[in-house]
Amino acid sequence: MFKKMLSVAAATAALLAFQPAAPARAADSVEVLHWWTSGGEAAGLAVLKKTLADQGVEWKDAPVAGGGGSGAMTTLKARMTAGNPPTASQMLGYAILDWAEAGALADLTPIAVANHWDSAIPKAIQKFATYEGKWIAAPVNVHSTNWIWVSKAAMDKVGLPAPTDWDSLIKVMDKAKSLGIIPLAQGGQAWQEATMFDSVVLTTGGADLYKKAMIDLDEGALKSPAMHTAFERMAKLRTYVDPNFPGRDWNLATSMVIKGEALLQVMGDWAKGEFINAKKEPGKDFLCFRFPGTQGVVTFNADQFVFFKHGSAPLDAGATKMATDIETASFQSAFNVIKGSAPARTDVPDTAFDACGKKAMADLKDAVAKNTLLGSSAQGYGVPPAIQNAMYDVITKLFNGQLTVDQAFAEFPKAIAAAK
Amino acid sequence: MSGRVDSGMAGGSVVTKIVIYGLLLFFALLFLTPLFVMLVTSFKSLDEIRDGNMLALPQNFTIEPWLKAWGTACIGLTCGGIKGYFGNSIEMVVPAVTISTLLGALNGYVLTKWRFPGHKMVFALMLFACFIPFQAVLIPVARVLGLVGLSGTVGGLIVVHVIYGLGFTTLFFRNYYEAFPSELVRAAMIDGAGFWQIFWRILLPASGPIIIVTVIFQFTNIWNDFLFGSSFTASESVPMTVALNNLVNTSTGVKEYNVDMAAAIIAALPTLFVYVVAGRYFVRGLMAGAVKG
Amino acid sequence: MSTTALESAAARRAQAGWRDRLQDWLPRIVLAPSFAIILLFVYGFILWTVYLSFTKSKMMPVYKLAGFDSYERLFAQPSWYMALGNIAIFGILYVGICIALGLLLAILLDQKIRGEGVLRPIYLYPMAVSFIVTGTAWKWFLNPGTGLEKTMQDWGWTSFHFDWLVNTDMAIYTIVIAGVWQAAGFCMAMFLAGLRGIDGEIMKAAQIDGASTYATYRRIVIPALRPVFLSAFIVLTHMAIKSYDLVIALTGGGPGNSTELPSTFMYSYTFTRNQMGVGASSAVIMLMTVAAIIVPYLYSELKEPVR
Amino acid sequence: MAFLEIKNLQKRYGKVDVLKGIDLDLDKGGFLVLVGPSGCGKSTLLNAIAGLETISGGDILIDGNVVNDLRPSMRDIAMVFQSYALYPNMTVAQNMAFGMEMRGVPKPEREAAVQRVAKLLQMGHLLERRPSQLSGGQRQRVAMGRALVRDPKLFLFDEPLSNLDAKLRVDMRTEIKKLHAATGTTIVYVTHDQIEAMTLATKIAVLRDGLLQQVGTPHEVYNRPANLFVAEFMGSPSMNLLTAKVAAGKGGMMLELAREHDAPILLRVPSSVVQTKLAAGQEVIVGIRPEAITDPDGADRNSTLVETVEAKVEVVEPAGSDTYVVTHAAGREVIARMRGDADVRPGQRIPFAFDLGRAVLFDPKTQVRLA
Repeated sequence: MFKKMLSVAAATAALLAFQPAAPARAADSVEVLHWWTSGGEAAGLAVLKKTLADQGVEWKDAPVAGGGGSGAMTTLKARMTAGNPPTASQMLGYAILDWAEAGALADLTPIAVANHWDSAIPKAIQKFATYEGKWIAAPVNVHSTNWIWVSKAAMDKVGLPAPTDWDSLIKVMDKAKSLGIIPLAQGGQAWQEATMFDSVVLTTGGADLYKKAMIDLDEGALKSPAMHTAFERMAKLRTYVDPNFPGRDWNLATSMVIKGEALLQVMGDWAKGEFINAKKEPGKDFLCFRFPGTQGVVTFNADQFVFFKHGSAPLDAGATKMATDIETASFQSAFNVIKGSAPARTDVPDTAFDACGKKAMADLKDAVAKNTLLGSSAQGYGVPPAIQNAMYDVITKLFNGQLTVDQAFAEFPKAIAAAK
Repeated sequence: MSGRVDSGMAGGSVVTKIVIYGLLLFFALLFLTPLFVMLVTSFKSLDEIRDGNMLALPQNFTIEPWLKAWGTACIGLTCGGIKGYFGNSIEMVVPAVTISTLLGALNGYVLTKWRFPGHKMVFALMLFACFIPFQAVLIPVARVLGLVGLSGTVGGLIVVHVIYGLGFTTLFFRNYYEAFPSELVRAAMIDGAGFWQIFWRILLPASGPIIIVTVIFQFTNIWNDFLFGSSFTASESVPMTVALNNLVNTSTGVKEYNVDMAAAIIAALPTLFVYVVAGRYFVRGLMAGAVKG
Repeated sequence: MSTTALESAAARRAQAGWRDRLQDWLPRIVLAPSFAIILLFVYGFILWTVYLSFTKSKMMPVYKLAGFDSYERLFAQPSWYMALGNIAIFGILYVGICIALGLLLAILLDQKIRGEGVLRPIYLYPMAVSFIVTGTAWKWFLNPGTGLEKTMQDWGWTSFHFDWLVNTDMAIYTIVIAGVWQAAGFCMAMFLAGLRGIDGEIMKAAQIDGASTYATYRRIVIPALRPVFLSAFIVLTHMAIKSYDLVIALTGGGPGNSTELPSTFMYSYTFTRNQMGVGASSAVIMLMTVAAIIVPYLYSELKEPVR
Repeated sequence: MAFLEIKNLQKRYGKVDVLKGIDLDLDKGGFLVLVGPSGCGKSTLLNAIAGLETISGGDILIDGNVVNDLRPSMRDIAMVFQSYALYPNMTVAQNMAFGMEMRGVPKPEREAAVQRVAKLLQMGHLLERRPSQLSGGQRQRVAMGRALVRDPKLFLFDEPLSNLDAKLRVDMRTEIKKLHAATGTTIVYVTHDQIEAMTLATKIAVLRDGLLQQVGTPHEVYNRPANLFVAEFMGSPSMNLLTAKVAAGKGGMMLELAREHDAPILLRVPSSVVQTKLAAGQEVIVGIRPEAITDPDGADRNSTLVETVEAKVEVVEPAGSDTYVVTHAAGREVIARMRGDADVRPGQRIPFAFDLGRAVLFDPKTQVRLA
């Protein structure tokens, strides 16, 4: 009896002590955590899957959709804690740096050096793909968020030239309002309102103010009169939105523009997919402009892939192939044509892209040259998540009438400070 | 035992009847509206959804969304619809429900028929476990699963569901067995039955109603769980809800509402089936003990 | 008389062999794994959370104590107060209305109704359906532009207004509506079970005593349902506290932060905002609140004299 | 040696003493009835014998073996419960065979035993039914069958008839009595019904608050109750207990019972008491059963101690075979049992015959019977 108990105890101890070593996975398979589960994004990723399959690498899909990746990040945390991370994960902005700081990410520098990532990928994006001089992420694309999407039919009715600055935007929207068209189709979720706020700050104070206030969180800039103006303009924009916007998904707002119920929507370039899906043609049925007054500047959101360390073993063959493939021109082109974004590499030929895509790529190059490629704070490329969400809190409360302009202006720096 | 007031209604006045049926039907319609919306939407084309009234019947009736949801919709990069995930969910739900119900029954049995000093404290501690928010335990659970090598497996998910279901299953069975005559247990003891024989031969065969309640409760909760399912499974073994979530949630893609709705209804069919078929026994089971304080 | 069939008295069974002693300990051995696991997975992790709430954990747990920093941050968040206020409104209305509606439906269904077999599952089914998608249907239904308001106005009732979903002051009530829809049927089932368990003769006696139907229910039936009220209260409270899907699917916490609940707050701080310490402190406050509600109930269960 | 021996048995629940040192024995083939008001500890005592309750002190011996620490199944006993405790999911036959099954008795043997007992109890036609399909009486029969089928050393009955209606109860009582006579089994039987106790027992043990009050044959307990409690508890209507004063009279000591608005009743000292132990002026309680107070015609002609006293009738309760007549003495109601056809009306003054040969005296202080 006693012996038996001893052996049971020993077995239990052995079980508890068992530390899963690097899970034995075939060298030629990759498990990828991502939140691209539908439509164009999944189709884009399928290109990568196929590319890898051709090289004999099996793709194990681990999608967790929802909340702009927050579901996937929760899953990642759980799996990381359990000591069972996937091979690679889609990741955005500051989260990459946080994971790098935690020492969880594999070093991609050898691959990057061999494939000249350094020269091809814009510095602004590299800031989020490197940590302490090492490459830790492979950027896939650049989404630009300071776009407006306009219904051609509604614009024709309005009969005014395309807006190029704040005042002309207001004129256009006033005209639309008088014609009974909803001037601004807006989705009612904090991230959408914040995305618009990025553009409003840009158009109000230019790249300089945006950089200082929304990225560097400079106290002086945050409390500057220009920021007050930005909040005033946010409140002004609110008056052009129909009353039923709260909670509305972005694609429903897009569909208002598609149907001509609404004049325009402020949204990232992924909105294009909705138009294409509704069989609308750029230039003929809908128009895409930079947010008036932000021409020459690109606020971006770049999807990247990170690879996880598994013990002290070097990156295995499958992961190496995947990281390499992501940064090939052919994949970047094929993927982004489908996804509607611009390639993260600026040396990819634009031949396969449509009009809006070509424009996006040209704008990107231009912004890189002018050093006006800026991370979108609303998309997690300006500030860490805690601050990003603190900003959301104030912006959404202002836009939903829970705060006045003055209150929001006063609250904004406070909320940011509290989240630091 | 129903028909309580009809003697009081003195032949059942027509007005009272109308009020009763009116109220019941009113609420029934109210309760059915979301299901109705989901159903009609699932038979519409996307254009019709975009343009039309959500309550309107489909003008161009199509079962395309259902076929797509079942067999061809893309969930992540695998475009096989949600049919493949039924297996995963069932593989997880059946053992989890069985084990948690059985353990609940055993716990209830011990806590009522084999009491020991401190049994009430033990029960109270187990009951309070029902109230723990799952978000708060996600990280440590992941750690423990990782330590015992169950991370990312269906087994791990089953273990987690069993653990966090124990509070309720124990509560249900304890309340049921509390009312179960102890004389039967005594009789069995004199007849020479031991701990296990009494449980298997006497109590468990008499536990039909409460087993139904517990199974329904656990089945619904576990089938519909998303948080644990998405956190503790790896790629191929994700349960239905995670697949459904991947299908309906999109960050920068097009929402196919008709397919979403069809998929949601398909995903809910097992639980709907359980409620509709076992509903009568559900009330009977609750009556038999679960509602006692 | 004790209901205990056989109290343990291992010591007194000295002459019996170890087999007998094992028999005596068997019940406890059977219960032990469940109990041990609960101790670890519930109470161990509660302690872990409490510990974490005194650290500055951000993305992942760190174990360096930092005093009340997290709590100070927590109570400096306006949205935390919003969440607390909302759980009070939501909790009271949700539990109250579910119980009231559940009781009403149960009483109505208990009147020898034709088609009870059809109606009952209709009231019950919402419990069976995941809110991940039902939420979308509700969102359309409650949105003035697509749902009830539009439908009513299309049908000619142009003055009809129902814009709670998009109204920061009223949005929390739409969460209540959807929550009640989901859980009222379950309450109904519990009350129906309770009603069926009441001795019919008591009702007859009351009616012979001249009590009206209303008085019979109010004075006789409802008091007899007290245990059901308690059970329903426990089940609903636990659901109210855990409500998460509901808010995410319906409003995502908005408009603004007007439908923030502690559960969404906790999730967002722990996982989205990478302020795990603050998330843990909110979880601790939540657990303390739950304990304040549940422990008195458990205590009343416990102090019931040994029969 | 006695078949069942209980020595100084004690049982405590926490601080509450339920059994405070019980000594009892029963011979093989005996029928011991434990009787007493609810809460007296009789069921606890039975459960202790069964092994369903552990004991806090003392010993229990069955057939010479100490069984204190044996589990119920090892004591070779069978028990019939108040609620019958039939397993609802088994047929009658399965119910009866369960105990043997648990003991590993081979199937053919089990079936034979079930058939034998079913025949004995005339319930062969019930064997395939489930308990829910049986009437109360049938269930009771099955419960007995289940006990009988195992042929144990000792049968325990825990108020087995209390859930039956009056007529069935009488029938089953007779049935049990016949069964006991036919099988010669040893039985311990708990009831709160003293008539059951009287009719069934070969030995009655009266319990109160965890203490034995009296153990004896039904005749002893009924006619020579050890104390006031037993006197009042046994018998229905219960014994008249009247306070009296001892007075010196012509032929020795007399008992004087005061009456309102009437002369005191003077009675001779009952034959159960030694006269010389009484002192004049001493207070005693006279216990006399209603059947010992009759109309003069109905008095026992063999008794030498019949006293006739006139008293006013207050209430008359005809009960068919008898008529109970109520009068007043010593500040209490006195019930007399007269013939069924006695022509008595309230308000009449009639003679009452007191048969002091069947009366007993108690000490009011100690409550113990005087001898």
